Amino acid sequence: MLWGAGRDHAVGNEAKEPAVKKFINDPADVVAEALAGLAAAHPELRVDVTERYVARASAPRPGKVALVSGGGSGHEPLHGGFVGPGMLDAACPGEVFTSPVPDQILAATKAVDGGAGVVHIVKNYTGDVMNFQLAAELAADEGITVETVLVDDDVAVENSTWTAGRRGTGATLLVEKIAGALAEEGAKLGEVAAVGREVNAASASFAYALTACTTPAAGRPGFDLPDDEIEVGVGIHGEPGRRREKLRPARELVRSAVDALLDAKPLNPGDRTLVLVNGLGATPLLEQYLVFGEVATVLAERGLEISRRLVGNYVTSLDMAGLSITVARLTDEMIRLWDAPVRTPGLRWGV
Amino acid sequence: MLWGAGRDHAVGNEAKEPAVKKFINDPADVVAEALAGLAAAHPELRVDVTERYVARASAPRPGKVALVSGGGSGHEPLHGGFVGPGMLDAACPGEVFTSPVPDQILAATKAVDGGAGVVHIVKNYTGDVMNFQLAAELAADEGITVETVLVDDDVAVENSTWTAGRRGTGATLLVEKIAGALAEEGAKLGEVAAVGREVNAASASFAYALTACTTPAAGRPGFDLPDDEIEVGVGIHGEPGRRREKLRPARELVRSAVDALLDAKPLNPGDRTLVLVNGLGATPLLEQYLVFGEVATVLAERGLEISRRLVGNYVTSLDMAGLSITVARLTDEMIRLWDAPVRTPGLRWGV
Amino acid sequence: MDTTHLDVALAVAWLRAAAASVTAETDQLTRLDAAIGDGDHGVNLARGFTAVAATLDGGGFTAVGDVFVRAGATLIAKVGGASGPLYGTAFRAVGKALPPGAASADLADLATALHAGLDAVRKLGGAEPGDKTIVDAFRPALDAFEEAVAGGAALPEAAASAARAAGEGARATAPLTARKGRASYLGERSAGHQDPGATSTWLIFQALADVTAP
Amino acid sequence: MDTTHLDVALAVAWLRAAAASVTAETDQLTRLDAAIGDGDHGVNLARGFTAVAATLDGGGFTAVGDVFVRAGATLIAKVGGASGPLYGTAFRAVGKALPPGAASADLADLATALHAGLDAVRKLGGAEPGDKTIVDAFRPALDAFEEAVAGGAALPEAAASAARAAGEGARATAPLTARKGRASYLGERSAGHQDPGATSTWLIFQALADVTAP
Ligand SMILES: Nc1ncnc2c1ncn2[C@@H]1O[C@H](COP(=O)(O)OP(=O)(O)O)[C@@H](O)[C@H]1O
Ligand SMILES: Nc1ncnc2c1ncn2[C@@H]1O[C@H](COP(=O)(O)OP(=O)(O)O)[C@@H](O)[C@H]1O
Ligand SMILES: [Mg+2]
Ligand SMILES: [Mg+2]
Ligand SMILES: [Mg+2]
Ligand SMILES: [Mg+2]
Repeated sequence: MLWGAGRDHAVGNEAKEPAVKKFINDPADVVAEALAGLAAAHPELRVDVTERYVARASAPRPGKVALVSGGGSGHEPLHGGFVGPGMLDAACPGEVFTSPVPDQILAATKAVDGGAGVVHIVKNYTGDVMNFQLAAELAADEGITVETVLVDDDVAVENSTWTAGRRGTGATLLVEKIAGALAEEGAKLGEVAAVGREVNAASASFAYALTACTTPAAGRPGFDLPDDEIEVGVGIHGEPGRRREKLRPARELVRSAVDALLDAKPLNPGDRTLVLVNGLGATPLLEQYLVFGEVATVLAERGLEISRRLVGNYVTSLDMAGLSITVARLTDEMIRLWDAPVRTPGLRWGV
Repeated sequence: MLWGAGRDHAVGNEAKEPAVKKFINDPADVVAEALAGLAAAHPELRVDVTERYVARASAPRPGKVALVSGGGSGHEPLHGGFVGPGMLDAACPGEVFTSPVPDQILAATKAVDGGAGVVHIVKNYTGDVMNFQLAAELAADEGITVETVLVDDDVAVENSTWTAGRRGTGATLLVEKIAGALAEEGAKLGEVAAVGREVNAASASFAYALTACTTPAAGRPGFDLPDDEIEVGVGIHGEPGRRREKLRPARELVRSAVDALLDAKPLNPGDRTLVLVNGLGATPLLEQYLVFGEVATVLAERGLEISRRLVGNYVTSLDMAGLSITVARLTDEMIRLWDAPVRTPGLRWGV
Repeated sequence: MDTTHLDVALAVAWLRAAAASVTAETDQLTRLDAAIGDGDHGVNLARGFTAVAATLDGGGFTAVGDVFVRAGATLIAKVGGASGPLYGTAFRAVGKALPPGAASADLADLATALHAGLDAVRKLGGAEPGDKTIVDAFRPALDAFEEAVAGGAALPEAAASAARAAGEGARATAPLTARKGRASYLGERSAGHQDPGATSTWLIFQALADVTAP
Repeated sequence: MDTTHLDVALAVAWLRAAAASVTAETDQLTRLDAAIGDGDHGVNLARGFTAVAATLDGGGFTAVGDVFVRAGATLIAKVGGASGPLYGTAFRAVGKALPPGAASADLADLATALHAGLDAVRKLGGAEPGDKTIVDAFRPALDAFEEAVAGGAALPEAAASAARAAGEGARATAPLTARKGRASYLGERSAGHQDPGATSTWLIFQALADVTAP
């Protein structure tokens, strides 16, 4: 038996699976067809369905540092929905939950390079890191300077040289917004990358899942969860979390999550924070606001100020019922850049 | 047996239900606690948790026609998320899927009346209509002139004097945005109500569901759906649809929906339209964009122009996997008002 | 107990019993509503009648009509949905139709008042018999009550008769296709399910039968 | 068949067999990945190796090394995820380590080239043996291949031996706790599940055994 332990694996032909219950056509075409829809919906974006990238229609802007991000699809609006003035110059969507390939990242990088260098914003997953690294090498061959900002804010994962390290989750939005605002002002490559790294270092995230999500290719939930159990410390790729626990009231879950965040990245009374309560896909906004209220209560008890906040589905995991809480310590400069105008399909203010 | 047909109903004590799998505390407190969270997240709103309404912090504005809407909770961001400059002056959230009560609507109406009259935007459900009607009578007693705009855009329901008539769904957002923009400009009560009615008359919606949703009170999905079947012609309250059908590719579902829309409200080649592809809660944005692409293809075949578009979760039904498609025929004036600045938690541009 | 009149104490007892009954049956009402509506009828009425019971505790009523007016106003203020205004308006109409200021009502007065209640439901909701609504339990209950009273029955007997008729009316809604309320959106799919509102109407009449039972 | 050399035709046949195998086993690989990763490994490799097979059809290779370089480049361009760069870089390294321009490679050359492939995986991914990755099948396969060749075995026998060792290595990943890749996020929960990447490495070595089997 070469198909080993863990589940019962019958090799070979199996009963035909039922159709995947999603609003799609052929599961293999989901990303391309969704990109076509994005193109139809957003004339202000240039969507290259063949090369698989989304760029501002106006890119490149000579002299402006360009921001390129990307990752597997299934996290929408991240990343394609964050392309536009004040945020990204381009995004590379991979297949669902699969990092983009180097050619694609290179094509996007070349499409938006304005001669001032390109910042790659990369969530810390083995695949993303390797593909962006290969792309950066290819870009260097073509004379484009690339700085990489790695996002690894998920404190559910231990940060050890013996693991793949912490995952990039909710803080990606913060890095893209704040670094994007600085780039828009005409800052230099190193400065833009530096503020991105600073935001990442100042951010911590923690997530819970009530259900698994279903990828179009698999057609069934990635794991089964009893009615009264939740996954604690999940990422955004439908993988199980660090552990399974009994369901508890939102009040208690929030308290545990905030403890985990502050244990990993301690804050001091009086610190100003940005709080992102982020739905992973199937969690109603009603619950997200309820959770935000609980977070506000707990942070107030600790003497922390919530200076900026965001509630909604921003960094999602397809149709997972779950949510992540991100707390970032803010500087004056970060607040200024957060408040700067942004005009993207997924995040918009000030313009 | 007084508990009649349809399901097996054991009267009296039953086995204790498992805890409701949601990010909540006591199910009875969901709406109040979510409102507390909304208040914490949006200092620009005045949230009265006791009287149960959400208003602009700056309301009332003397001389401005005020817009008040409301309905059951569970449709977020509708309606509380659409309070702000350019859209609603106040919203009244009822219990989950339960229309608000007259006192609450009256309190909101009084809170935002600037002396120029108040428009009630009411989705056509028996409960909503009756409660808003009672509230309008109470408001009249206090000397406030109320005009009611009834929204009934859902063409899945036959419009007959022998039924409760068509439901109000996706077009509610359009009515609130466009009438809200006109009110912001200082138009009179009758004008604001008239444009709202015009938008409703020009709009048609149709929805599919892949799963039922789960209310906090019930704790289990409202209906069961086999793996390969969908509900066709659903509303936004978790009720089953007009009929059940086999799952089909998105391409075909979109074609049937557009047929239904254009049968009910015919359009002519060259007409300009607004298309809203609206997720009901658990449908990933990836699928919503894919569907938007299919809608664009079909409308192009019919010679219709998509002049404005919106894709996302705007008028939801808790955690239902499903989506609605709304097509509205636009006039120059509607386009101008649609483009006008709006600044609310759920919809924002131009400011 | 005076079996020919409804006084303040009995009116309060009736509404308390109704509150206990809809609360005990919350899940069942909700299930019926989940099948052809939005699954909130049980929770709606439990919330509303619990508030009614609480407001009656303060009591101090001298007129029996005021009990129902207060109950109706409370239902309107607390229930929402379709059933809140309908039941609320019905109870207010019942209360207002009872002899003003009277400490108790005789059975003819009560029949007249219940009639006013049914009329209020029909006026506000526009439902005809057979539309699969509250009316389909309320109307036969009222008919049975009037018939019993006309035949010289005392309150316990008339109430029991009304409750029986309400139950039969509620059950008879099962095969109907709804033409009012949310269930009407389902078209023919609403047939085969008992109407939640007609069922709660039965519970309310049954509560009167229970508190007057000898 | 010349059982002492790998020529262009055999290299192409190997990669085609690998493509057929990962395609046939897509669901199984995906299931393994769903348990401790994100459930895309099967689809990733099926997409990648199908593209490899397609690109080899155009053919016209004169040097056996070029077959692997092309295959590696195609995997890098089509797979994404962790396995795309890892397998892609590995095949490129294999191809580049084969004698430049040579139409075929002897078994010593092949062993050296496979060694370069493993080194490339380890350099790019940083995984140690026992980390529950591709390395845990690749390394024993290479050891077995080298041992067989050193013992004078011909290609069929060496390939069969390598495939057997890869399979054992893959199975042996089940009890391990992952320290690299997505599975590492699960901590100890990753134990008890066979590693998808090690399993696909076995499929690839098994494909070589299959196409060389007498
Ligand atoms: N127009 C109407 N006239 C009489 N009764 C109605 C009418 N519409 C609805 N109902 C009753 O209301 C019941 C549903 O009440 P409820 O679930 O509390 O409100 P909602 O439908 O707003 O969720 C239905 O079962 C029906 O008996
Ligand atoms: N650092 C690494 N070194 C070697 N192999 C790795 C490494 N990280 C992951 N892998 C392999 O990749 C496999 C997962 O591949 P795949 O599912 O295609 O990519 P992803 O994890 O990005 O979804 C794992 O089962 C493991 O064998
Ligand atoms: Mg992946
Ligand atoms: Mg309701
Ligand atoms: Mg209901
Ligand atoms: Mg994977």
